[in-house]
Amino acid sequence: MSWTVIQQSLPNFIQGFKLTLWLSLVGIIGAIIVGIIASLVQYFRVPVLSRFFDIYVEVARNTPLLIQLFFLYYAFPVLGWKMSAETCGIVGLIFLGGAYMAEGFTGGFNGVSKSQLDGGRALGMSNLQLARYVVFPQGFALSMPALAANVIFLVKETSIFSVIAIPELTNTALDLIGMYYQSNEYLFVLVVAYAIILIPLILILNWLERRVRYGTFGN
Amino acid sequence: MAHSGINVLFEGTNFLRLMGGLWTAIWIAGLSLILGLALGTILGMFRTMKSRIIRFILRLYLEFFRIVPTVVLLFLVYYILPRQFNVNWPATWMAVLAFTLWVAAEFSDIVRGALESVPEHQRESGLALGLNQWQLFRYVLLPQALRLELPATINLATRVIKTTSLLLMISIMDVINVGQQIIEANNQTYPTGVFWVYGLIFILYFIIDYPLSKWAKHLTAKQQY
Amino acid sequence: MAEEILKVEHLNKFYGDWQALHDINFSINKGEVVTLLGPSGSGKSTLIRTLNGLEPFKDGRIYFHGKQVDPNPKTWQDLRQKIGMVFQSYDLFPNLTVLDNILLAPVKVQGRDKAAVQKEALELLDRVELRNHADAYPRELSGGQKQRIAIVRALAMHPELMLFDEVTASLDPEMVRGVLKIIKELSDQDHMTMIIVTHEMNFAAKIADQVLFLENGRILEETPGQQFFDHPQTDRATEFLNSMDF
Amino acid sequence: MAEEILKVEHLNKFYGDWQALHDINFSINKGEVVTLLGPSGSGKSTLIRTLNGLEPFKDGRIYFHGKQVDPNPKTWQDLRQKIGMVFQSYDLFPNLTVLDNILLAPVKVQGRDKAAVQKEALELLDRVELRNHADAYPRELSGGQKQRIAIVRALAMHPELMLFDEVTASLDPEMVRGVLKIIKELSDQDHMTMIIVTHEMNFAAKIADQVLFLENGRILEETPGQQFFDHPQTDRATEFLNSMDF
Amino acid sequence: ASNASTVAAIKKRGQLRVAVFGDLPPYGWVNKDGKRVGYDVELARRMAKDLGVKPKFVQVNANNRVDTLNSNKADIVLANFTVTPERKNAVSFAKPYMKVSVGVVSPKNKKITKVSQLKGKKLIVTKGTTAENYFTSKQPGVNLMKFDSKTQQFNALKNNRAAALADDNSYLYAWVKKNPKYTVGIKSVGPHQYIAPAVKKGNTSLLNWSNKEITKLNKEGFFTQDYNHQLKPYFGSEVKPSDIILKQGK
Ligand SMILES: Nc1ncnc2c1ncn2[C@@H]1O[C@H](COP(=O)(O)OP(=O)(O)OP(=O)(O)O)[C@@H](O)[C@H]1O
Ligand SMILES: Nc1ncnc2c1ncn2[C@@H]1O[C@H](COP(=O)(O)OP(=O)(O)OP(=O)(O)O)[C@@H](O)[C@H]1O
Ligand SMILES: [Mg+2]
Ligand SMILES: [Mg+2]
Repeated sequence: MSWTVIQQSLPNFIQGFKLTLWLSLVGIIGAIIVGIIASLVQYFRVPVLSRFFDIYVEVARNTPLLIQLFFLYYAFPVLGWKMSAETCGIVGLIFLGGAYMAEGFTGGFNGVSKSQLDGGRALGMSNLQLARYVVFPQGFALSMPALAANVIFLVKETSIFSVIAIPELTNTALDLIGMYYQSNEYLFVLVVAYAIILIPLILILNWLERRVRYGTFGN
Repeated sequence: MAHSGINVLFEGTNFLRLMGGLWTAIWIAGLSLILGLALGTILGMFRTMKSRIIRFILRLYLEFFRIVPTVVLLFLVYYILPRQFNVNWPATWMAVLAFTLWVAAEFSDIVRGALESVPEHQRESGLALGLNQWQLFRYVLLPQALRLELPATINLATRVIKTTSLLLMISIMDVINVGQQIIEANNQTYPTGVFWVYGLIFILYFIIDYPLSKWAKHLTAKQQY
Repeated sequence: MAEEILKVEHLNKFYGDWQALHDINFSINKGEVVTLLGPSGSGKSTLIRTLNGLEPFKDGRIYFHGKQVDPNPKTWQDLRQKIGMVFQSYDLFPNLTVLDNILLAPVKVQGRDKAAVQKEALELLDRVELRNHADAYPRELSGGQKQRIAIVRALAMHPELMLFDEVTASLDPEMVRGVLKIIKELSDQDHMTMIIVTHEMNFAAKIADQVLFLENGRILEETPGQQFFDHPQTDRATEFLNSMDF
Repeated sequence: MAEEILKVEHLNKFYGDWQALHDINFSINKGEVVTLLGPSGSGKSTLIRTLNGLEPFKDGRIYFHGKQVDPNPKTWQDLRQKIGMVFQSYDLFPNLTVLDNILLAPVKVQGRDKAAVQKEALELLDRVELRNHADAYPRELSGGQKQRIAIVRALAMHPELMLFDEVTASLDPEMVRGVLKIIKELSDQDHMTMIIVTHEMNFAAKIADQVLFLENGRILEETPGQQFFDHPQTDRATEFLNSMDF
Repeated sequence: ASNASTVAAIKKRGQLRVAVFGDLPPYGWVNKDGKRVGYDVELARRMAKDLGVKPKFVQVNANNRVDTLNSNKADIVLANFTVTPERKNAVSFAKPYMKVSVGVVSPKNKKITKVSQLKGKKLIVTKGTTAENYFTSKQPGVNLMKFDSKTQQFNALKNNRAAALADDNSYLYAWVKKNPKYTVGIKSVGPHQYIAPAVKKGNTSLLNWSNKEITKLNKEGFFTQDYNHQLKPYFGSEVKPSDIILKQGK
């Protein structure tokens, strides 16, 4: 293991690091938004739309991101629909992540106990009020563990962006290995870089999960 | 337009070759799952033991696999093992190794969770009947845990299958790699081949994973009577 | 003659193919307390939930103040502001304080003035001896306290009819008394009209103006309160009463 | 003089720094029924669990048949074959049929002949009127049925002492009776030695030879059965008994 | 296991493990019948034959050619591997069997003819190629898009994801013949270089054998045959054998 090799590679890795962070951030926020919309639509069984989201969730969850990206990046242009690599990556991440998030939120919403719903109804709440004051706050808290797991999962999935030439962390490492052949050093930096992103993230998410749970249910 | 391009799939032995590639992915996934589940069960049992050191080490093991993306894991095994440890297996076996260790890590957590979620009073009533620790584990905890963990295990299996799509990164002739060869070889005759080949692979993965995740959902729903 | 608040006619209720309630007929007048008794699974909860629109029904009619209830979600939602209900499960919202639990429906659903409702809520809390818990979260309360809050929460809507479904069934024996006391006061002091499902026979004997005894989804007998406990009309009711004390 | 089965001397039990049981002393003779009464949180469960080794204790001594119990897991595991216990939660193993639930411990732990145990198990099932449910799974049974099976399961070990911790507390009122009837029979017909925690005062009054009244982890009074219910010695016990019926 | 790739070991095993491309017509690829063919592949088969063993192909991408050797996955790389000073530090090259330099291909209607035209524009390369190395170190003003495989890079070019694509001119010639809308606007940038077989550092046994083998094959004109079989059908008229292969015969 050579420190000079590592040092020389740092500027490249920092670029990749920033890109990984940025793409994850945008992808995850997008996925959460899509997930919330999809799960609310599914929860209230909105006609037609909920059917559409059912299909979307199944397709997105049951196919690999890599193939989704290949499709977006290499196959879509054949149909005359072209997006930049970054856009493809983000769209892919949101496509996949939205489905995972939807699953998580749906699980949370369904976990709100029937007696809570009855309690709300018995107070004369409309469906919208029920959603706003009962289902959403409690369901969201219940889905925190799934949400946290999905966030971690999506950050890691950005490593696959490498296949569509987005110079994020993994791509940077592979590229450097291809040019200078110091695979030990580059892979080491790569693992460390992911640890730097993910360890604090895991800790923050754990903390947040406990806070939200406690704030809502007191345990 | 794209309509004629579908024939690229049936040109020569293309379809068979794609199926062969799919088979490679499937047997790697299957074997890794079998090995990983076995190892994961043992590790999961250890993780409910009292020894803090063992629990800590196994926790570290799990967290490592939580942090490192699977692609990176494949590269680690592929590049580092042969050079640092002189392990010199074909890439497919390297993949099996990487996947097995990953599955074992994830599964150990599932097993631990399931063992811990067997209600405390089940453990106590076993004790009250005079069962010893092993009998308690064998007749009470494990059978209940196995039932509880089945959906999560199936979901893990679908993830492993999806992750086989990364095998092309370490030059394994999986379905995507074969697909790329076919796209390249038929570039001129079928300019839209890329659409159909990736489309087929997309559908193939869906056909394998969809029934599995449906099954897992069904089981989960059943468990929440 | 006393004013009729609620009347049920020929009510039949199905779960799928299975009939849970058979031809239910009864009515309740202002200030009256009706107690539903019967073995487990006899349909008491089903009936009381149907009266609050939580369970849909196909056959039969329900009248509220003499006006037939059109069984659609909107009508029920409005009606539920006049019919309060408390359940066995502590159904306070865990993410809101006691006071917010009480204020939510009057303010958001009925659109009443928050300050006014708050003043009233505190008075009600006083009455159930829980004023100093106004800012607590449900998790900080015992089961008995939670049920008392649930009753206050329902009362804050100014209901004309209260429905209680085994509100003491999940409570520690020593907690039961405080909750029942409040319900008794509601009857004695406020002359609240109430339909009560309970397994506390002593309590039922003291409070019931009228007893409906159910079995297998049918009303087996409808008897004035004390009379039911002294001389039940049917053998089944006699047997039931005997089984209730060891 | 009657044979002493169990004796407890100066038992203190801590959860962390907090003392759950204070200087507990009592003994139980063969054929005797001791009932533990007291408000929620007074330490009844803690005490009865300690007697079965489910809770470790530091201070004090427990004697079984006059022999001091060495409080290590192995001793307890052997002893538990002689001390049966039934809990509030239906604790049948959900993955085994009723019969397998009963056979598990006698066959695997005690190593007895399976055919013989099975014959006996079926007789016991007959006695609790559940023979035709031998091949059912716990989930197919009602709560009352499950508790009756749990009692049979403990009896199949041929215990010399039975511990019951609020076995009817989660049951529907009508189910309670069947379970209590069996426990009463165990006392009347089999002269089983038993320690019983219960909130059913009528039942306790009928079955208890001796009552231990606990509060805050202390035995406040130890009084022969009927005497406790007619003339409790302490004010706290009087108050407790009053609170139990409305 | 470090000397598992000596000539003796290969003969004992009965297998020569050769790292080749799988998606690079006409050098190393899999044809419609699923058979490995190409200029490199034909050379591989011949070398195996001369060793008296069977060839076993290990498919690689440009960026894992070195590691395939170092991690003992292959005995020899015959994957259009250009000799560069950096690579010499990592592996041992035998005598070259081909000439090459980096070329740039672009659409005919937006032809790129000078490197200066690429300033600020996107250029496609494959990771671990000499083209990547050259543009990274010598032309920092060009925005590189780096891909893993040849399939991916050419598909990206066809999807107009960049102004041009840089790679070894040797297969750009072949590619434009199949894709007539494109042309090799810059035939050669950077230094003229050579392609040679590579073995793991320290494997002198196989290195010496390969050197002798290449000399022998040059003498008997093997590469002319190989060129005619594998390359000629894929090249347009503008390419001559002498652009690609070294001097043949005595
Ligand atoms: N959602 C439902 N779907 C199908 N059957 C139901 C449903 N809810 C209740 N039942 C059935 O309807 C019958 C009456 O149930 P209900 O809960 O009204 O009884 P209950 O008299 O309130 O009993 P308990 O005293 O145990 O509360 C029971 O047989 C029950 O199994
Ligand atoms: N595992 C534990 N850790 C800490 N404190 C405990 C634990 N188990 C019980 N306690 C405490 O010990 C005290 C006695 O509890 P115990 O369960 O013995 O009461 P109980 O008399 O059985 O009450 P109940 O009638 O509600 O069953 C309570 O204050 C309880 O909170
Ligand atoms: Mg009910
Ligand atoms: Mg207790």
